[in-house]
Amino acid sequence: MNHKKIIHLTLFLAIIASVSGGLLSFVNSLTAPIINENAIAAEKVTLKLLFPNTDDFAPVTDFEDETGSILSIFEAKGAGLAYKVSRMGYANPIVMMVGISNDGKIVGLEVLELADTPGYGMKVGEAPFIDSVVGKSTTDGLDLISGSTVSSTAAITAINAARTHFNNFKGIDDDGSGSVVTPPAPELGRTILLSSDEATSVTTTVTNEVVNGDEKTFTVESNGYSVLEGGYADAKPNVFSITINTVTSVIVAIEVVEMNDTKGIGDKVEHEVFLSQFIGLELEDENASVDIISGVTRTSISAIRAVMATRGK
Amino acid sequence: MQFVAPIIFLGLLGGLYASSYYLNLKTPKPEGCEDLDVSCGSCSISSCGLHPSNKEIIGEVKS
Amino acid sequence: MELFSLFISAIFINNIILNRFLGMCPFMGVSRKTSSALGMGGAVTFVIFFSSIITFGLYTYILEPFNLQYMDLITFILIIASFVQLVEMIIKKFSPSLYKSLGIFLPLITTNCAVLFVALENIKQGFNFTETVVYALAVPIGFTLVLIIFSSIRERLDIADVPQALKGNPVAMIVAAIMALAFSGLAGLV
Amino acid sequence: MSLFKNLSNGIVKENPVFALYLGLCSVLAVSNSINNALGMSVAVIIVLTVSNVIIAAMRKIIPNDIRIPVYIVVIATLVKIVEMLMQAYTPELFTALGVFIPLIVVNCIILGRAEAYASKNTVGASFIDGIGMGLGYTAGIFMLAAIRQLLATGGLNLVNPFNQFVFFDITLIPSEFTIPLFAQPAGAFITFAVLAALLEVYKQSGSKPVKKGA
Repeated sequence: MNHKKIIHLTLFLAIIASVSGGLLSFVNSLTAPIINENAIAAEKVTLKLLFPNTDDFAPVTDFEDETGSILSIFEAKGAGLAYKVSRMGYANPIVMMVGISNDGKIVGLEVLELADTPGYGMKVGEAPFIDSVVGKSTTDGLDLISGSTVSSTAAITAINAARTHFNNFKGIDDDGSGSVVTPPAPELGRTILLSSDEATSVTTTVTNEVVNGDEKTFTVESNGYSVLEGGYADAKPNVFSITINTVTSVIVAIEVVEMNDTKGIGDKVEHEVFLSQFIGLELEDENASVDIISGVTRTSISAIRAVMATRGK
Repeated sequence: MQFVAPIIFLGLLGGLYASSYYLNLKTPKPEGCEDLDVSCGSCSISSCGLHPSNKEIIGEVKS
Repeated sequence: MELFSLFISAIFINNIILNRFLGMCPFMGVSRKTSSALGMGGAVTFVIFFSSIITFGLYTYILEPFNLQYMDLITFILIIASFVQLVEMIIKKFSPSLYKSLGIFLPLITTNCAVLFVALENIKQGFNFTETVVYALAVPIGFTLVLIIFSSIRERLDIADVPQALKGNPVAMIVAAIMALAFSGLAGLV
Repeated sequence: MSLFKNLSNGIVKENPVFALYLGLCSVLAVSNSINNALGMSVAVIIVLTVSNVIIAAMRKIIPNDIRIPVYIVVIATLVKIVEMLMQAYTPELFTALGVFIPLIVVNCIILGRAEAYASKNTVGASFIDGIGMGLGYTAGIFMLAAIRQLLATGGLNLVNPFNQFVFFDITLIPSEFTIPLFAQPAGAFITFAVLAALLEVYKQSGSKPVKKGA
């Protein structure tokens, strides 16, 4: 293998390649601006929806985003920033455009691509969710949609990615409360009479009583889902702390001390939308009733049993 | 200038490809593998190294 | 979780041959015998895996910082081709047995659509490094899987009495159609 | 050989798609609508003819040992230029064709013709051959796309990629009789198999090679 030949060949192709490199960069310098304009023109329709009274938009090219959800950023001159964000939803990626005004308010949310399970995932594209986001500041909490947690978490993570960038970009310090995702209010389902046998049939033990004035606070252990249904070896009952006014036998307060049922489902009982129903109910009243959380029957009933265990004590 | 970077970069890559192609062409096949038949049918991708039309360059290697 | 679903979907759901039609050229040509199909699969897996890593690194550390994204196509082609040539040379020099099983397929892979596709797709999808590695492993596995199944069917086809006009490639296409139907049934997997 | 014979030969007898099984990757994938098919064909014809001309012009100086690398570099450059132009001037078509434009580089037709024809013939002949093969590719992919789109969506439409002007949009089959399978991969394989078989029957029947596609 003579070396002269190799050098000749290598040089030959090197020259051809560099000529093609020059040609490519030349053509690129011609077409790049047009492609850029196309990119903005395509987005312009959505950008105009977010910032109706601005028509001067410029792409922001270099930005840091470790979540990888920000596809592109456009600056609406004098009005704010628009983020094209995308996250993997339940089945397909969700692509949205979030508009944030200069004073840190979300002015608009346009869903560009959404193909998740109809009825659940699609809620992200419907008005209630969008209205719950629009108007919020860049540090407020955002509410998930109960029932389509996967898609709405994806949507909210994408929106938060845009907001975190906006905050660093504008130097707003986010005290972290914003990115806390508040759990959604659970939907209430069947109504159950406190005195119904369903509520009183299972043994519930009062483990502690504290008296102060005419109020008594009971600590009650009541078997929930994991003991009755789950049947795991180490299943433990849920522990509630219930305060009753002994004179009027009206429930003054109720609180979950220890939740041992399945995470994500059982702990919905801790939501004040469910617990608040007990306050003011009169233990002896035959038709006092409470709506249990749909899909969380066993744990809700364990709360009712705990309350009924304090009767007559 | 923005034209210089691609020219140098591609020149290097082109040279790398040419030299590796040539070197590979000239390394003889291990003995006993000369007449390996890949049993790929009469496909007409003439750019593929195994195509009959390219057989004669590889043949040179034996010299 | 996302990595796993990416892995499964690249193998079964958008399988590179049956769903994206890539790698058809070797698919029609090589799959006469299962042994050669296996060899081809192994070679493609090796090439796609390493060339994806090299092209990903090159794109992120050279093309992007110097704003040369428009040079992606020619750079990838040259890198993949040089890589295949170097690998073939090394295999020729050092391991005849490996050459017998894998090396002979390498000339075919340089101009294979699948290899370039994976390199371009890693950039287009904006994968990070781990996703690139997972994708670059899953796609060739899908390729090899379909190739092996196809070659075992094709061995029987040669002895079956196929109408004159359909002999050879047309009937292979029909087999591929049936396999595509079967694979599309897996769509709801992930 | 008369130029006409060469041209018709490229379209019928040696149709790159159905006879030589070249360029299958793009043909099957892009043949879901005639717009995409024609867009792809124009891109392939441009790249094919220009690369044939360049390679034919340089055939004397290209060292024989590195023929294929030179072809690959030339074709890759041309494809990227066509891709950039399409991205700038026909964005919709560009997004529709997606990854299959860069994949023209590894399209077996272009590299094959460069290797088999352009490197041995004059520039003029290579140009004609490029057109012939390109039209063969167009005939192949157009037929496939027409059948698939017709069966899958029941209608055909042609849109000018530059200004979205709709040439025609006809529906021949009422929508409840359409077979969506033909939009999916399995349909593409079946249609291709049937057309390839028909070409086989036609060739074996030995009749005069009347130009079929035109």
